[in-house]
Amino acid sequence: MEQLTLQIRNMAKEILKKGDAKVIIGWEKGNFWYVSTPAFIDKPEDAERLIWDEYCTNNLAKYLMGYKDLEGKVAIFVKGCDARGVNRLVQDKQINREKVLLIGLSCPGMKDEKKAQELGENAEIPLSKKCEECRYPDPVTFDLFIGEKKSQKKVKDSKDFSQVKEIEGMTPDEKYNKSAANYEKCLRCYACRNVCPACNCKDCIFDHSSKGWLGKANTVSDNMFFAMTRALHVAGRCIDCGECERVCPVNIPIMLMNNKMMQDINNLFGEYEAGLDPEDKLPLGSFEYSDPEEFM
Amino acid sequence: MSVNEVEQKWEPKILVFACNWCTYAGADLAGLGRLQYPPNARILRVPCSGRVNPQFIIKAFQRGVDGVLVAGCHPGDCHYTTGNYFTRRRFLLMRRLMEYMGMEPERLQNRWISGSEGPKVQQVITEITEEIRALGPNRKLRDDQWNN
Amino acid sequence: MKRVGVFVCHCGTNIAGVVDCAKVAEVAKDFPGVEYSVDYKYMCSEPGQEMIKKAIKDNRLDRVVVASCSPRMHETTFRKCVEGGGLNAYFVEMANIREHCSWVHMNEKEKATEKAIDLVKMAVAKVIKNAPLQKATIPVTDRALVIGGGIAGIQAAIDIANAGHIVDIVERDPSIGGKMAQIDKTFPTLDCSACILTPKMVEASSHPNINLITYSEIEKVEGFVGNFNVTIRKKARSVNMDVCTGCGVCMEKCPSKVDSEFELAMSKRRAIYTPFPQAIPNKPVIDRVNCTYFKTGKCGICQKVCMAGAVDYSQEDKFVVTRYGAIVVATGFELFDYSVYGEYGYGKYPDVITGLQFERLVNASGPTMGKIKRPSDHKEPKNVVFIKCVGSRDVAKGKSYCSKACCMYTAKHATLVSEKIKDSNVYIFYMDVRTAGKGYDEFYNRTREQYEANYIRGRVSKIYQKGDKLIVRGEDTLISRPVEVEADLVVLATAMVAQPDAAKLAQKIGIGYDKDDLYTEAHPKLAPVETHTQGVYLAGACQGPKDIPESVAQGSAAAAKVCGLLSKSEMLTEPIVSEVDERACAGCEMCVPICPYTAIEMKTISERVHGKMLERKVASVNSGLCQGCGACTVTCRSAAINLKHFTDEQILAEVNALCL
Amino acid sequence: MKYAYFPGCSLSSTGIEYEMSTQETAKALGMELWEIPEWNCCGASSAHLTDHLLALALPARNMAIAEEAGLDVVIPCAACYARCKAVELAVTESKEMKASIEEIIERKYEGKSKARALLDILANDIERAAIKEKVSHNLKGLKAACYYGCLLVRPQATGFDDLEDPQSMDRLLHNLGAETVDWAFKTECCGASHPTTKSEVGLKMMDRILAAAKEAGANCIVAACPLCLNNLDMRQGQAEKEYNQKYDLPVFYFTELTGLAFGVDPTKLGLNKHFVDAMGMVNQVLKADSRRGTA
Repeated sequence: MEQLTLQIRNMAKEILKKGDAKVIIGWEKGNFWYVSTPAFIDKPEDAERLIWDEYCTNNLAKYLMGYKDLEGKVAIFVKGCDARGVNRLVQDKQINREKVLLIGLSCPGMKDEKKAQELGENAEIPLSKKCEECRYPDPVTFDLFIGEKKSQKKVKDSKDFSQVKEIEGMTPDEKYNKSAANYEKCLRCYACRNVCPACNCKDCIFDHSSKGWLGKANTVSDNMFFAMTRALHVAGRCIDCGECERVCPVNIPIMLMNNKMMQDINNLFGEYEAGLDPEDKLPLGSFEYSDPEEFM
Repeated sequence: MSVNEVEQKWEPKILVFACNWCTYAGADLAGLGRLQYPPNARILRVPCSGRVNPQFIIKAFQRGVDGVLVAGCHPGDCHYTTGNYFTRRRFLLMRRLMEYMGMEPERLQNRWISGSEGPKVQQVITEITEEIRALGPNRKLRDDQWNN
Repeated sequence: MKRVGVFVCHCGTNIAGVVDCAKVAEVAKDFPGVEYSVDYKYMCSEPGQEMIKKAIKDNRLDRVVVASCSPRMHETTFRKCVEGGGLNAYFVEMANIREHCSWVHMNEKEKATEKAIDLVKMAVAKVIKNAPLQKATIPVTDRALVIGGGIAGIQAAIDIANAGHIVDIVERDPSIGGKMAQIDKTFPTLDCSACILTPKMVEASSHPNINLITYSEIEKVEGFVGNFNVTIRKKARSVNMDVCTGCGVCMEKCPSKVDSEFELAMSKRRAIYTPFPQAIPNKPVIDRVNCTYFKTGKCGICQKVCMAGAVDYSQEDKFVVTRYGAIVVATGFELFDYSVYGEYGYGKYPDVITGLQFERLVNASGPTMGKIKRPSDHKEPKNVVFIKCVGSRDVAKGKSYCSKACCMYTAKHATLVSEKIKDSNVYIFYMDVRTAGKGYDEFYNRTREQYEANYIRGRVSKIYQKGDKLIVRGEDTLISRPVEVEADLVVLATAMVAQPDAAKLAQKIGIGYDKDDLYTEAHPKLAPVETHTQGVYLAGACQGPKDIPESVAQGSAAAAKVCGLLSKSEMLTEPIVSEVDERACAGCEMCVPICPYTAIEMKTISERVHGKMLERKVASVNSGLCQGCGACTVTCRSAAINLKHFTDEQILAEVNALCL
Repeated sequence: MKYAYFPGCSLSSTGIEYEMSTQETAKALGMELWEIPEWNCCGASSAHLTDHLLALALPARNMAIAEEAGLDVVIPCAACYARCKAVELAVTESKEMKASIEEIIERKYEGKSKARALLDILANDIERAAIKEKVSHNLKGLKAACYYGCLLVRPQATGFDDLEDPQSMDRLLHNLGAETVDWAFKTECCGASHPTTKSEVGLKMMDRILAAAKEAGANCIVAACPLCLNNLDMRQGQAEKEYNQKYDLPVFYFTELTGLAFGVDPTKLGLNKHFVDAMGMVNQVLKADSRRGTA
């Protein structure tokens, strides 16, 4: 990866020098060896800060929202999940594909920074959960590419819904106690929303207690309203990058909700994976006369 | 009064979202026909079942209803041509999500009821009321400040 | 704080007999916002309404709840009433405590009363959030457009014109008349089709209120009810209509001959032509694809021979934009292409023809001067086989529906054969005989008994050429025996299907169409000529297979609707429509495809952000098109699009009220 | 090209010429045919009239063995082909059916290994050029009525060509230099199962086909089904007697003609085993060709 890091820096320099883009979004080393954070480079000399290591976990796509009104292009380094995130924003008409320059990197799977923190530098660090389950380590869309186009990481040929099935097996009360326990912890810090490429509303309903959707008080009840509503809002749009769960400060298994939605959409309306093609019809933005009929 | 007295006095509270053109008219027809059914359902009129935002349902449970019925025109009969097809997709998903969170499936139901199906209104509301009564009061998703 | 008045109606004993109205009124006094509450025998009665108006004044009420019957019954009554009381018409809500309460809980007085109280509580909570709404008035352009110059379109145009409105008929062919012009005789009376059609064509063309725009097509339709802006493409005729006398010399002299569409390729026409002798307008057009001059630059004979100097090769397509108040779509049908049927020879046998071709064969002005001769060798056929339901009622290869007219025209064909060819034998393979209609079944019986047509119930499994005969093999399912007929001519009753470009036109206009591209009516029973787009109506076979009388009837029906609309210079629009909060709209366009009325379009707004002007796209609702279903509101995650009078806030208020 | 090969019962008995010519043709084209070890009868005609599940399970076993070997199955016999294709579709369309079949045959069959009719492969897979370059003896002079039989291209689901007017065999023969006639009986049933029990029905059906071929100006019939060929060839005499006609239409397998065109010795193709003399016409054609060659 060191080798690729050099290529990344050179390419970044080139792009900024040639003026192919005004800003470049990538990763740089954070304060700890197990943290790499998003970097925003607008001067060729700063390109030296860019790196590519096994902690470049952050999905960068969402940061494009900050450059919507920039004249000129933004260049952004994309792994599989970042690329799907970009497609999400393109499909939601939030960014113009012509105005972004995607530099593809096939992802070996990133390490779990929390584990790394516990185990220490010379231990064998496991992959982070989102990468464990990732099925698209290679960018599904890009303009330029650095390094091998095919990731060494082996991927499951179909998504694993076993955890969802596990819950579905429980009794209603078991289910409720589990979800209530999860969302008792929720601080409603909205980190999950802020990092999510599918949460790209200009004006989020959770920010207006006036509209009466959500009270100010932090109650399990309202937390669950928040959780379910968000699951419905990203249903059929979630690009499965797992960032929401990764950034949750109280470790709520948020993907359990999103995976449930994905599974049911596949079963009810046919296999669909968001973020692969921005031209797709959205499962909840369309219908088939032949949809399953349960209402009678 | 004591807790079990409360329990005894408890009556299921059921909220019905009815589309103006089919189900609401069907309920009117049930009235004209003097078709008797349990007085537990409260009908809320919306122009189309496609207007019913799943968020309303969660809110209703938070506020303390024991069951919700969302009803509209049969597929193909929608006054607005396609509204109910979107309803169908949304609620196929919504109901699964509710169950997944631990809500008993009987508590959120959907039906297609046309303007000519007065008897169906009677039958459906009777069924649902009994199902909910059998389940007992809903405490799930309940927001305690609305304790009644 | 709003000041709400609650008025509980006894409806005689209809409500009071079960619900304790006095109690309801009493309890309602304590609901938040309620200033005044009373019960009374008949709220809808004159004194009842006066009572409401008075209460509004005396108690300075600004919102009203009437607890009585279904709003579907009296909502308008009470809207007028509060308006009379000086409030906005939409400041009243009704609690339905009759149909939804007293009548359905007759034996549970106490619980019914509780329920009534809840319903009133919900209504109060909602009405407090009701915003004043105004019915907007939009101007109505007193001019109608009829698309399609077949019998349905002609009938619609004539009726509209007779009511004193201007009508334009746009017809894509060089002449009006449509399919009916090709038909020989009409069932069940057997009077000649042309004899009854041409007078109508003439009436249309000579009517002071009707303009024929032939050889033209619809390019674009914008706007909404009362104000459609339609772009019409006038194809280059290459003949100056104003100077052409229609003498026809050019047509005689034109050297290039091509298959005549009107005669279904059973005879030739020239490259400069009128489709048929009684064409209206009876002035030719040049078919540029086949014209030698346009192909090679040489020839020009027609121009030389034209005394009036009407031939003009330099003409180009013209686009005209006209504003219409209403549109009638009467684009008719096409015939099913039976070449998908291998068992009938994929259309490779010359003597297997369609019913419409047969019409031309028996027609006195047709290619054979009305003598029935088969295409291959022009011999008079003795054994004629008719096969019904070719493409109709066939889910596998054709359409699932019944084409309705075939049973009758096949019977008609059978009688014509036995009238014109003595010692001829007619065999008719059928699935069912469907002859519902005045005098229809009698006609069918005559065909069987008097004209001795052999009706064989069963499908044909194979047709093949043997010498100069066509062997038709099938099964007689009534005696379950295979049958084989040595036929000289086989006539297929091919299904009526939508025009190949029907869907394209529907999208231009913004009306619905079904899986077969037939246009969908607003309601199958109660709105059979309306579409879901206000101001657009349907007539004839473009909506579904029809025979002539039905098409004419629907044409007149559509005309009646149009007249109703155009009779006023202005129309009121329902104010219950969606509206967009531009500050909140992120422009994701999720709501756009959901709208069945294409009422939502994206528009660019510019706003000042950190001191610089920026442009962005937001959704905007065309209140002329929006019908207020609210489907869009649910697709909007940030609740930036809301439905007036049924806002999120109002519905939530009702939900909360129910539980408080 | 390696395929699993399912000859089916008749190819080692009444259809021996089909077997011989198939092997020779395959060899010439470099097709490797791996005969399915321990293959069992596909159950055609008898099984699917008695037990739907059995009728699928029988061919399923053969298909399963081929799938284990990772090969598609090539099948000359039309009846065998129809059955094998049927099971391939059955398991891909229904999980339940797949389960119950696998339970019976005690093997997995995913429907990954496809059933392919030999004619389909020769006519549609192999490049036109590849065939043409192998042709050493042009079959000019043959006016063939291509007879596909009733179940090679029917029903739509199992077929690989047009139901009423298939063209695959016609294309193949054109590449061999033969002419083909346009006639209406390509997929008409030859009544093969009737002559012994209801000869008046069976022979009539057959006579129709022969007559039509003659009328269309054919000088031979080319078949793709051992049962059809057997019927049209062996019983042609009976039909001629019954309806006092004279047809003498040799009936070939398309594989025999392909082999012939590729220069294989006629006896190696079993052309000498026919009831209606085939060798006569074969020799004519060969002579004509050599003459053209020398000229």
